[in-house]
Amino acid sequence: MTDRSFAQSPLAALHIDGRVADASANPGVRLQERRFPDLLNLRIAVADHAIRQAVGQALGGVLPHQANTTSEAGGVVVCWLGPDEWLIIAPHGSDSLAYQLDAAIGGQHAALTDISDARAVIRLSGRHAREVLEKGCDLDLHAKIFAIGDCAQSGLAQAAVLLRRLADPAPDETTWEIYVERSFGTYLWMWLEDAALEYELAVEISD
Amino acid sequence: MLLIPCPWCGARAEKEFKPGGEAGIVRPLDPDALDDAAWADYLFNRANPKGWHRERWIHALGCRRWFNVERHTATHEIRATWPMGETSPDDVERGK
Amino acid sequence: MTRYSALNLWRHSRQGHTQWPEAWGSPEPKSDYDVIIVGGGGHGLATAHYLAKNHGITNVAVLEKGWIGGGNTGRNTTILRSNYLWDESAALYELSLKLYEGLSKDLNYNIMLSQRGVINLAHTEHEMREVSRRVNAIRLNGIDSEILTPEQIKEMVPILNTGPGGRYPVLGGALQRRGGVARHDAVAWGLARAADSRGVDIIQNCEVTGFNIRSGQVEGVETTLGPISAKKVGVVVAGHAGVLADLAGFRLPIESHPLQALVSEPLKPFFNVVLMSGTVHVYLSQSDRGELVMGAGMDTYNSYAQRGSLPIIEQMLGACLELFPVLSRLKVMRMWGGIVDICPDASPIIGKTPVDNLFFNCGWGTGGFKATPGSGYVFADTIAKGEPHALAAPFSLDRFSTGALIDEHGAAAVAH
Amino acid sequence: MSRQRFRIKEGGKIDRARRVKFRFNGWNYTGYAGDTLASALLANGVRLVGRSFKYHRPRGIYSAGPEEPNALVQLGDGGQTVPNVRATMVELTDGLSATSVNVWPSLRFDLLSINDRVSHLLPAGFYYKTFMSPAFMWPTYENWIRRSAGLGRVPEAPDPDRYDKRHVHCDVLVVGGGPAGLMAAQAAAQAGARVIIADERAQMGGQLLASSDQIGGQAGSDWAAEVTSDLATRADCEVLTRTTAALFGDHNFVVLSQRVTGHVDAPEGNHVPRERIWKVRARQVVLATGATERPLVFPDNDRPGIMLASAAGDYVHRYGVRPGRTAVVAGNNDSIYPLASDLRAAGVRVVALADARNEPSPLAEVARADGVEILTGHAVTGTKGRMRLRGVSLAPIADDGLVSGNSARRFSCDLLCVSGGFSPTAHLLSQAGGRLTFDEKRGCLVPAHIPRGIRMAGSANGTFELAAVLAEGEAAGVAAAEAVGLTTGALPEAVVDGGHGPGAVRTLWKIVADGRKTKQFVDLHNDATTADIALAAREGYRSVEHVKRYTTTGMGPDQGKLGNVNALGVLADELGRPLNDVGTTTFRPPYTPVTFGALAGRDIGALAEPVRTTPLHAWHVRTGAKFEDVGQWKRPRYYPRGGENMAQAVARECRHVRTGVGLLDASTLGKIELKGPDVGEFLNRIYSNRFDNLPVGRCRYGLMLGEDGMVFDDGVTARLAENHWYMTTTTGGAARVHEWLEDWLQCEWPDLQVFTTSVSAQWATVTLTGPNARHVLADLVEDIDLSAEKFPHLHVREARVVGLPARIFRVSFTGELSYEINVPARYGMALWQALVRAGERFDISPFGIEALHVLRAEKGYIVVGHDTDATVTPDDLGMRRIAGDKKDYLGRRSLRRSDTAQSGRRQLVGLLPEEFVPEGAQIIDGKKLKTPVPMIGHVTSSYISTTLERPIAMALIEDGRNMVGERVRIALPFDQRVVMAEVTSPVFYDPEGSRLND
Repeated sequence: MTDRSFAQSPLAALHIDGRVADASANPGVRLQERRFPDLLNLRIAVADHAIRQAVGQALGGVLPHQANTTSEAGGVVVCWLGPDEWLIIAPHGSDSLAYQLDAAIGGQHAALTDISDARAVIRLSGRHAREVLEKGCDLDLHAKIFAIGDCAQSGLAQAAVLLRRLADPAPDETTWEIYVERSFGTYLWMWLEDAALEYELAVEISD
Repeated sequence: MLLIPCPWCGARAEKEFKPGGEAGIVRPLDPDALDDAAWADYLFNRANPKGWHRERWIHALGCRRWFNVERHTATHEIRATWPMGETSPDDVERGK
Repeated sequence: MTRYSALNLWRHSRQGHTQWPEAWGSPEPKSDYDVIIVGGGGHGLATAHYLAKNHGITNVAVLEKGWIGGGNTGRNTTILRSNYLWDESAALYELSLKLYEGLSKDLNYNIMLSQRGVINLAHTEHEMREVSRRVNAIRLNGIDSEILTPEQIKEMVPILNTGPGGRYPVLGGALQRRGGVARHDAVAWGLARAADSRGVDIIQNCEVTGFNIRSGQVEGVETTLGPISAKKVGVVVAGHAGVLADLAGFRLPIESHPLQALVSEPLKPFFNVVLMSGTVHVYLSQSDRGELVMGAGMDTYNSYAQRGSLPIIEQMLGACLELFPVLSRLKVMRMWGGIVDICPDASPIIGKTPVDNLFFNCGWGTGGFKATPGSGYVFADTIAKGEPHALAAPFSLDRFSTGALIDEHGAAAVAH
Repeated sequence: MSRQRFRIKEGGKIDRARRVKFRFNGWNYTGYAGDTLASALLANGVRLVGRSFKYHRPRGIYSAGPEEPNALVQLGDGGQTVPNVRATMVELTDGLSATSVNVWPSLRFDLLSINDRVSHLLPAGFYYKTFMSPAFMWPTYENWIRRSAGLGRVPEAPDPDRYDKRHVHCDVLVVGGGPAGLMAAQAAAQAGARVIIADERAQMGGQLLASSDQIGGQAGSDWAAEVTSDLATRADCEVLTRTTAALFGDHNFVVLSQRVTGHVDAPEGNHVPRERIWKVRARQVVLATGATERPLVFPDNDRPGIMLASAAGDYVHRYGVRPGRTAVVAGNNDSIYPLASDLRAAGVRVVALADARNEPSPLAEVARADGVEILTGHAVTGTKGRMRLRGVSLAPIADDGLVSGNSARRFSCDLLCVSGGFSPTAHLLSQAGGRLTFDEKRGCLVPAHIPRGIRMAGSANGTFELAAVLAEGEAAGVAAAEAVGLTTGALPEAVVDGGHGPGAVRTLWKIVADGRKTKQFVDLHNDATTADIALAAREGYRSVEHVKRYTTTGMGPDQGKLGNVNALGVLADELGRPLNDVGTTTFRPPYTPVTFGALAGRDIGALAEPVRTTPLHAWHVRTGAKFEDVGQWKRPRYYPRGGENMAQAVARECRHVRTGVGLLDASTLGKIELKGPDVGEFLNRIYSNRFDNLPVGRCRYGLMLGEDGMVFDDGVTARLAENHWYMTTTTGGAARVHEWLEDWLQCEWPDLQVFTTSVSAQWATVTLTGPNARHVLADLVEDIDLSAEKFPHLHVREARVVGLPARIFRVSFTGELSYEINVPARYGMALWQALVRAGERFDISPFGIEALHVLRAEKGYIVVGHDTDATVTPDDLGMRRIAGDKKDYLGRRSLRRSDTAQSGRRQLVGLLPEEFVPEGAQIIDGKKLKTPVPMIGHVTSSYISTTLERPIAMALIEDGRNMVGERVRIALPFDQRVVMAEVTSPVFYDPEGSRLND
């Protein structure tokens, strides 16, 4: 295990913690970097039900087969990315998960790839969180259409993203996680700050 | 701006997609057997109808799957989309 | 033909301008012509004009399905230049620019040629390298072209954002001083009037619905006004070449795409060159009426609808404001799309087809307007003699079989 | 400061408690909150507001809405000035300042009004007929034309304001907040639909705000306010005022443009956008866009004081303004009768009402009872007054529009209200692909084809009577809701009082007044007259598009909202054909002009395009690196020390690599993992060379070709395990190559068991290169033996470097011993700093891509896109050996085409020029620089080689490989000279490769 203190998050250059001080008292939007989740990209051929089942079991449930949905078990979230592709999101340090999944695949044709360092993850919440996303994203984010637990890949501003809707923190608030290619992270954060300005913005300490 | 029904993800905005030209162009199994003109036909010549057109699109910002689209090139109406390798709903109906 | 001149304008003003003759006639089609030109756009009308003028062939009909000049001739951003990389293209476009330089006089119709200079910006080292290669080649081909420093560009275009910290720094650019703009409608109308005066029949609202082909040889066309026979048929239908080829029974290496453009509300003169930037996909000039005329990238899918997608426009205006921040409060007055025929190598196809005596001139992509008289000149020659004009020969259809493509992707204002 | 002499004592939707000060052409005025600039000017008695485009004729306020052709002003100063704003659409704010456009030196004394005097020399298209000789004078003429054209001025400073965009989705979008739109929105919302209703004005209500019509016993405007507030309280209903639907795109995509600030009660705050674009994707659209009143075309129909009848009603009812003291009302339909009464009620003396129809209207009684003189079968045949209207002539009109006899009667007045009937506002329908047809009875173009998913309601549909309008609106809302699967009950029936509509219209396209040198304007904005249209038709410009372009009718900022239909009618008369044969022009978006800034949104400045940076970026910045833009990436170009310039820094960096050790951030390389049993076979097809025989632990350079045989990317691919491969691509090719692979896997070879996953961002890549590279790395690496025997060139190892999990590739792009060390991106900085520390004793130096280019050029290594363009084959690059002929691969067949296979193509060679030559310089055939000069190739790369202490270059030259040893000429056309160069192999340095194999 490498010393975590060496590690730099994708948004390290922004010195996000230094921005916390400027926070508005009554923010309509809150931004936060989610640092170092474990991310595994998984691919299994559409017809390979057996492997899919085995991997699903190893994850403590089933792989979501419905487009743009997620499943969650034991703190591990699996997002549907495509008919043969998933993103597994686990808390930092879930190293054994990859071994378990490898074992479940057992040398058959599938691809499990660690992409924990390939994404910046931004959490966006608040009364106006949805409006901020709507400024740069074509998806229909209405609560009835994009339900809690849903996910979707799309474009946000000029970046490709995976959006995931988390539980509402308050009755009139929504929370979203945005996964974006690491090198676009700084750009997207700056964009979100700019888009959120009219609603008053608070930057929160990264978790 | 088109609204394209991805066979997997449902209707999404055109911005998420990229077109790939005429559908159903199959790479010759034995390119050496073709003369230059036949090879050029595969390589460059394309149906370019003003009307219904079968074409390939990829849901580039979504599930990254290629699929087929039948679209009218004058009205932009989309009649059907179906996954790569499957038969179009139209052809299924006609028993092709 | 009544000559157009200031004196005649004054004379006619005394009769309240009620005695001006028709600029061109509206004849019924004859049953038979030496040559039928399908397509009454700039290229088709230029072909007819040069058939009559250079080759004495006047038993010619131009068949136009709508109104002349109504296709891409009337929908482009009117830019003229001949700064192409490869010898073959440079020769063709330079012929065209030279013809443009004498066209108002030749046609006795003011096409409002304005040689105010065309600047291509370079924003990266890679683009500077391309600029250098292109300008060197163009100069050696005897065509005017210069490399500009950012300071020189700033002097010519003071409102250009060349400050530090710009997302798209201006590292330099290329300038063709003889490049510029012309009034697009006037080009079509002037050519029509000149061709008409030499006896060419210009027949509008006459759509070609088929070709009469016997033993591999074209003998005429079917139209909405009935069949018309002809010894030779030349097809010049930008945007619809694929459709006509289909009627003639062959396929072309062409896809038709929408290319969008827009104009702003009219403003007092503030911008006196044509400016293009390939990196950020925008090109613009200010018309004599004061409108800013702008073009952008091409929509990437096949379409015959004369409209495109909003993201192209949004991207173009973002790029425009990055280059010219002071234009932010201007307004888009009108936007539209033209249909452009795109060849794999971004060069046109001129010449023979698999059908004898049937000639095609197509695939001009985004560059058709600037080629109008040159295209007509070499196409008329090709039709008249039955063999490609020397400047047209490299652009024959068989280059797609031999592989002798003329890759001009870098030459367009927009990367395809 | 003048008093508001024309303000009515009571009434209007303005807030009389709030006075607003403003300036116009340097004079101070006051108005009220709720005024537009136009209404406030009228309230102050200002009639002359602008000059026309071509003849610079005096013009006044003609309308009360977005169709305004005359009252265009320049708003504000400096960076916040806005050109060409319609005074009718500007809401008055305190301190607002406006000036007339296109006047010089002043509005009253405009020198270019000379154009009006010489207008006989300036008919439509006059410029096509003249200015041709002498040719050298044309630029002077052109300059004169340009300066007299144009309207407002471009701002002098960048725009300080913000603009915003938002995507929204809804079940039903209702465009237009008049009676039909409000009913439609109400019906759809009641069914539970997600509804957006947008109206371009400050308040919902449309014509209800400009009339005395009643609904359900209350004033129409009160009814509208009630419905609006009900809609606004619903959760899934968005009510947008000051919001114009500008563009109707494919599949019910509608662009709305909202003015967020610029009015009295605008939201406050620094970050509030000035305008917001709403990009609406609606399942159903109801177009309740209303109708625009048509002007009448008669001699001198453009004087200040002439306005649309509906506009006069608007000013009276909405703004409490009397648009004049003494009025004549003229029209061809019923709408002028209630107006006459309304004007009277407002204190305007109505001296005459001219109804072009011969049959008296049933509504005439009220007006007559009010003492208005009613002249049936009469029309306006002339007007008087230059800077403002002084009087009009009314005369009986025959069926063909001819003035019958000398029976004109003159009336003194300062206001003439005209109504030529109503044109449904069908711009959006037309943009959506709908079609119109002329309805003789209703005297207007009505929808004939309505595309699916769109419904028309109210006067936009040619339905003008208020009761019918409301019913149609409701029906449209219900139908739209049902179309998205919702059911709805009926709304309570609304009883209507008033709202008669125009009744039967007598279409009268123009007044034929013979022998008079007056102008009859069809397009007020562009000064196009009936004579212009007649001239166009006479000269053969008969297609409606030709007429439009020849006369410029409809091409001004008002998009022909007022003039287009009249122009069609005049043309139809001229050609003697029915209007439907003449056809209509296509309405191009936007419906009203939209700001550049709004459409650009926040994609400007620092956010114009993403700036992509590597995990090491902060270090480069700290160290003072100079960056180069490579696509969206910022890559260090060089790292100057002290006062070094680029050449000095690059030379030093090169020396470090050749003699010591250097460090390069190569993180931008594309990286793709490939897994599966068929990867070897797949790569065989993708790359020109063979890969299936690559042993585990090895890597190999490969060329990728398009199917046209041309090189499009290159890179090194490693086999990490039997079924696990790792491909690298060029920086620019990363996304393209991944898409290329997936394209072939998904569409052509789905039988191949291969998965690809992009890991470009997963790994930070650091290249450690130079003779001392091994020594530096040896201190940090665990687990593996770095010796040349155990870890030779073109091998890959997994190891730990400073405790970090790493993949190390022995590949070299510099020609020196090199290690490409990959670690998870989060540790990139830790690795880099460790290498810098460990390298200190070897005087390690970071180097940028400029030095890298010099080093690779010394070795003859190509950069795709730099030494190649889209015309270069492997053989052209001298790489035939890695374009084998044994197996099939993408592009292979194309290499056999007759032209592609011929000898003597342009081939890559090295050059030893006598002095440095610029990249892009052409190599010429022959000695002379007399144009055209035959060219045989060009310089692709050119550097001063520090190692060789001389300039070197790479070039593509015709038959170049057969010219090795010969001397060629490189042209420098700007200096009118040539530089000689010797053709060599492109490998200048260490051709045996002993250093990289070390």
